[in-house]
Amino acid sequence: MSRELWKEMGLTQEEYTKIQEILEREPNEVELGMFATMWSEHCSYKTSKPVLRTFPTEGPRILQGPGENAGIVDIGDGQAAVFKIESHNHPSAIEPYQGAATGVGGIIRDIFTMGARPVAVLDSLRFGPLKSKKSRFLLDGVVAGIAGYGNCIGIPTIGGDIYFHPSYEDNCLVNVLCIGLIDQKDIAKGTAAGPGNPVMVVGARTGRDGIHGCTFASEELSEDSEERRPAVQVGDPFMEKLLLEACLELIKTGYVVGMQDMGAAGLTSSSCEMASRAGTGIEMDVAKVPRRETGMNPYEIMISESQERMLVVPKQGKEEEVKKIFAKWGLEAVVVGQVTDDGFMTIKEGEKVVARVPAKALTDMCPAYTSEAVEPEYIGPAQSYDLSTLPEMEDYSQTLLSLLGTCTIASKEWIFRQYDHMVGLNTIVQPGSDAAVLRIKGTNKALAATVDCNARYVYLNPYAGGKIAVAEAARNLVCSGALPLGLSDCLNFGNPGKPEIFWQFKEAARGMSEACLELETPVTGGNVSFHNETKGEAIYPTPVVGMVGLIKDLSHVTTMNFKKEGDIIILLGENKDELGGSTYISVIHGLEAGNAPEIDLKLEKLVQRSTLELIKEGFVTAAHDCAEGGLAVALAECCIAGNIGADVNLTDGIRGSSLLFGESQSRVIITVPKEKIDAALQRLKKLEVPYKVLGNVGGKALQIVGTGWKLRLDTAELEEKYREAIPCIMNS
Amino acid sequence: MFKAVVTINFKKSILDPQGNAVYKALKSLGYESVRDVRIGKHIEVNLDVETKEKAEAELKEMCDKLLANPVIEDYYIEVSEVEA
Amino acid sequence: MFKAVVTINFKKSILDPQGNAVYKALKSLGYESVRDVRIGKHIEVNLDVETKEKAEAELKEMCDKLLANPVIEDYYIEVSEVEA
Amino acid sequence: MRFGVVVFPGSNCDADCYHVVDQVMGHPVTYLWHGDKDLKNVDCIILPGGFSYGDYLRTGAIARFSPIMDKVVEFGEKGGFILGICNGFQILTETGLLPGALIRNPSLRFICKDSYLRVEQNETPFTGKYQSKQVIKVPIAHGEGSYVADKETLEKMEKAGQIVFRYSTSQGEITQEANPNGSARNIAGIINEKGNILGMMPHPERCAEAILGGEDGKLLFESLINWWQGGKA
Ligand SMILES: Nc1ncnc2c1ncn2[C@@H]1O[C@H](COP(=O)(O)OP(=O)(O)O)[C@@H](O)[C@H]1O
Ligand SMILES: [Mg+2]
Repeated sequence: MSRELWKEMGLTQEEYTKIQEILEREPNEVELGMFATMWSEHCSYKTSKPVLRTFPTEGPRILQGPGENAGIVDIGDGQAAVFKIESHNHPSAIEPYQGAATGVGGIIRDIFTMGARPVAVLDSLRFGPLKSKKSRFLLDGVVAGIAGYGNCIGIPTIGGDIYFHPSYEDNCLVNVLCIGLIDQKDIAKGTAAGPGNPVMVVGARTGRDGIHGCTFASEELSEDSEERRPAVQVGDPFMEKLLLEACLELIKTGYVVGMQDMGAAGLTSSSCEMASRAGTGIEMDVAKVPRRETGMNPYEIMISESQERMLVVPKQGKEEEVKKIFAKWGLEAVVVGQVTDDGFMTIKEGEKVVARVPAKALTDMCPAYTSEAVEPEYIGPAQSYDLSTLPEMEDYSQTLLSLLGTCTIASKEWIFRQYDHMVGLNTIVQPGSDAAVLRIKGTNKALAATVDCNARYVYLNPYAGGKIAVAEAARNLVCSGALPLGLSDCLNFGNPGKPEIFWQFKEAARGMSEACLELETPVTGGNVSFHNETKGEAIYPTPVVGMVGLIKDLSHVTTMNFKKEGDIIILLGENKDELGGSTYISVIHGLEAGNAPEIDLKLEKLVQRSTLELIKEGFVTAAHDCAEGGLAVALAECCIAGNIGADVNLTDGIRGSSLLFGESQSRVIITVPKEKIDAALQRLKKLEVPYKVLGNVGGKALQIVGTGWKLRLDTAELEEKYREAIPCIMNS
Repeated sequence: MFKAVVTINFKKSILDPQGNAVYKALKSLGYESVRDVRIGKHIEVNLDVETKEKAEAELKEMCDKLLANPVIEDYYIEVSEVEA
Repeated sequence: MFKAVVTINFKKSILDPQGNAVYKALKSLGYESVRDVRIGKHIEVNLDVETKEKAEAELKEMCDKLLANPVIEDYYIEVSEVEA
Repeated sequence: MRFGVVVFPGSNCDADCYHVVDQVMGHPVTYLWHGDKDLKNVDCIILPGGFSYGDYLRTGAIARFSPIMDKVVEFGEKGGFILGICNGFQILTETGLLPGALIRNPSLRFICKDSYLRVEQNETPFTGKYQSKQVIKVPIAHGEGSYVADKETLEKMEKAGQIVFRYSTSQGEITQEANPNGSARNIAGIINEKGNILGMMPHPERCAEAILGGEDGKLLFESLINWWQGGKA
């Protein structure tokens, strides 16, 4: 074996030695390729595993935690929600349309692999500022790609989030969450149990697509990456739609023992993971795998990442039934081997054995790395930056308009208008509110979903930022009337080999864990994307949180738009004199400094619980959390969405800028009808949650009066700023 | 005036979902003799430049920049002079 | 074996949205000399038939039936013999 | 009234149409598989939205050759009711049951949003329950919904009252700004001469329940059922 080969494949000396030990001989090329892909960071989580183990993953509603293709939470009545988030950052940076499209395809497969019907997609995006042509090109392509795939397959894209920041200029992030619905009795798993059962490849044919996609995802982007472009694949949403229908039809027959999609590392990962979970082995003949191209060798077949394929282990004797179902949908289903009891992956080409490796060696025996974690130097100075001396802006109205016109805050309509967010007839709260809401037909329940992460907070204080990401997601769900159930996270970071990056990673995870425990939202799965850096510059640490909640009664569904003249506006939570990490100091003062906002999880929980209680008791006509841009932006958003004004008095002893634009956590705005206000206030007192009556809904302007200052803007003006910002840039 | 015809196809190894679907449709319509279908783009650009060389150079640039996606596509340019 | 190249374009009377968009994009990239852009399809079909005439006839039929929509499109077929 | 919803490979609003007929209207409905040739005795066929055959080549082009389509065409020519929504409309134009064609939106982008339509023709089996010139709110969701036809055809349709819906402002004005996709004469939906085949880009099935934000689409189904039961348009 040439030294170069294992190196070229991205293995280290230590890993190579370990492979030799496991096999007690030299690996051949096919085996080496299988190890290299399975032991890549992307598949093995070799660096992140020790940290991920610290996440709370259990709870009364968790039916499936991390380890399967997707997590599952109990939503009552024998039903469950299946969900998972995935990144497709590197491919999207190189070919935005196809990169994003195949990212959508991949995560959808993870959901129907479990037997669930996918019912919604959410996308979490990060780009450089839109003044750069490259960022506009990427945004345009990524959104079109998500739309192209999701719309065609007929799964609504019901929400997402997006931030623009220079740290993403060369490393955009494209994370996609998919949610599915299932009857608990139909849950399928990715196991290859029962020696003698056949192993079948179904769906698209195998080509030389994305050879080494996962090793590619585990490297920094460089000029070289352009050379690696064949790693980018073209998605075929039509094929996936057929695959989806065929797989769901198959699951219903009860013939399926296990099923798994072929994602990164294709046939290799799907087969050895299924065998490893079941403690079995698999023997298969690559010559039987249907191919699209001629002359493919076993190595290429084993690691190809051609899309829209699945590996199915049906019960013995049901092969023909499986074929019949796939044929009905115009798809191929071919027996390529069978489950064995020897624990080995035995790969043949015809009669010849071309690889023989213990399944568990590929999935479990990759050396784990405990990286060193060192606090980066920027942290100290950033956190201790004195923001109290910032000049106070005189014209708060103008400041509010500037913030509303900042792409990160402005309306995301330009994006979600391109997504079919209605197909399926379930979307009862469309994109534009805090969380999207899907009814569950035939019940009186609904699901709410959101994705969130303010990476600036995480950059300034990973521990607090991690907590906030979880808390904000939960808060968004609560504002829609939902009880948060669990989350799937996508941890996007730089190169973990750098102690500073690893520190960010560890600290963020620590914060997330604490918040998960306190808010009772266990982690059901997720994804890690490292090496998001170019020329040594890492992205802001971005642990995206995708969270799903349950609305027990359709009457609890709540939206953020102010509804009725005279409704009383109440703020739950506390205003603080905090400007650290705010959009305000970034946009107005050009600063990325200060500490992240404080977060007290006990208070957070109390605010969330109180909000939900009041919603359930029928007091609340609108609810919205305070996020980027603070209280003023939150109020403006409620006015714009409701096309109505508001009169607000802010009389805290805090400077105007902090009061209006500070991003203190654990705050929610609600409105209550006038006739219910006394009872509502009593409830709030009883709940012992801090609150303030701010004013009332009405008129055609948003007016906020403080001590010695006043802000007043017509809702029409607010709306124009808010709506036009992104289209103005993108359509020019 | 020059007329440039640019033909853009997926690279050989790249999946062509459209071509595939049309191939199957033709087969099911009974065209047994069809062996392969690939679908690409045909772009006609009229250019008001002095020389054919200039037209070709500009077109190549346009392809690299905008018209084609070098990650997954190949292109082919043909320029001819036409009446203005 | 014959290889047929079918070029499908919008009829002159139909506004070509893609061509339009590309025209504008090229202009904004500074290609002042561009006069007109039309975008159509380029379809390659490999056919296993005996004669060129047969190939042409089959292709014409395929176009009329499926490949082109006569309401909005014109097509043009070119057939050449290739190695099997 | 018995409905049949055709399922093509790639249809994705089939279940939505089924749901509305079954759960909202309470009428019998069945799926019609593209590979079958049996119309199962239905009284109205719905060609649903989606991306039949991925919309590869041209929208609706390949679907038109499904075995069931021969029967659908025959059914339509004999006067059976056919409702083509979105992709279904595109398929109807490909078969020639309806004139014209649908091409890409000038923005080249997919558009999903509520649109306002003015009911231009309420003397059809599909629109009898609407007022003439009533403005209704119905969502669109398509990338290729720009209606084109030659001038002669357009004139003929105008004269014969075949233009059923036009994109309008919320006040019912027919303006360029109200036209989301560059359709000729703001056309959103048309009917054949006989009046039994309706094609439209907007999705009435997406606004047949209040919880989804509106019920304007429900009237279309009600009109049809009413007509069938012998009520007048
Ligand atoms: N990339 C996106 N795709 C789809 N919808 C988006 C996207 N980004 C934002 N949205 C939608 O816009 C609304 C506002 O988003 P955001 O500003 O992130 O809200 P919040 O701060 O409450 O989380 C949400 O309804 C969200 O789902
Ligand atoms: Mg929010």
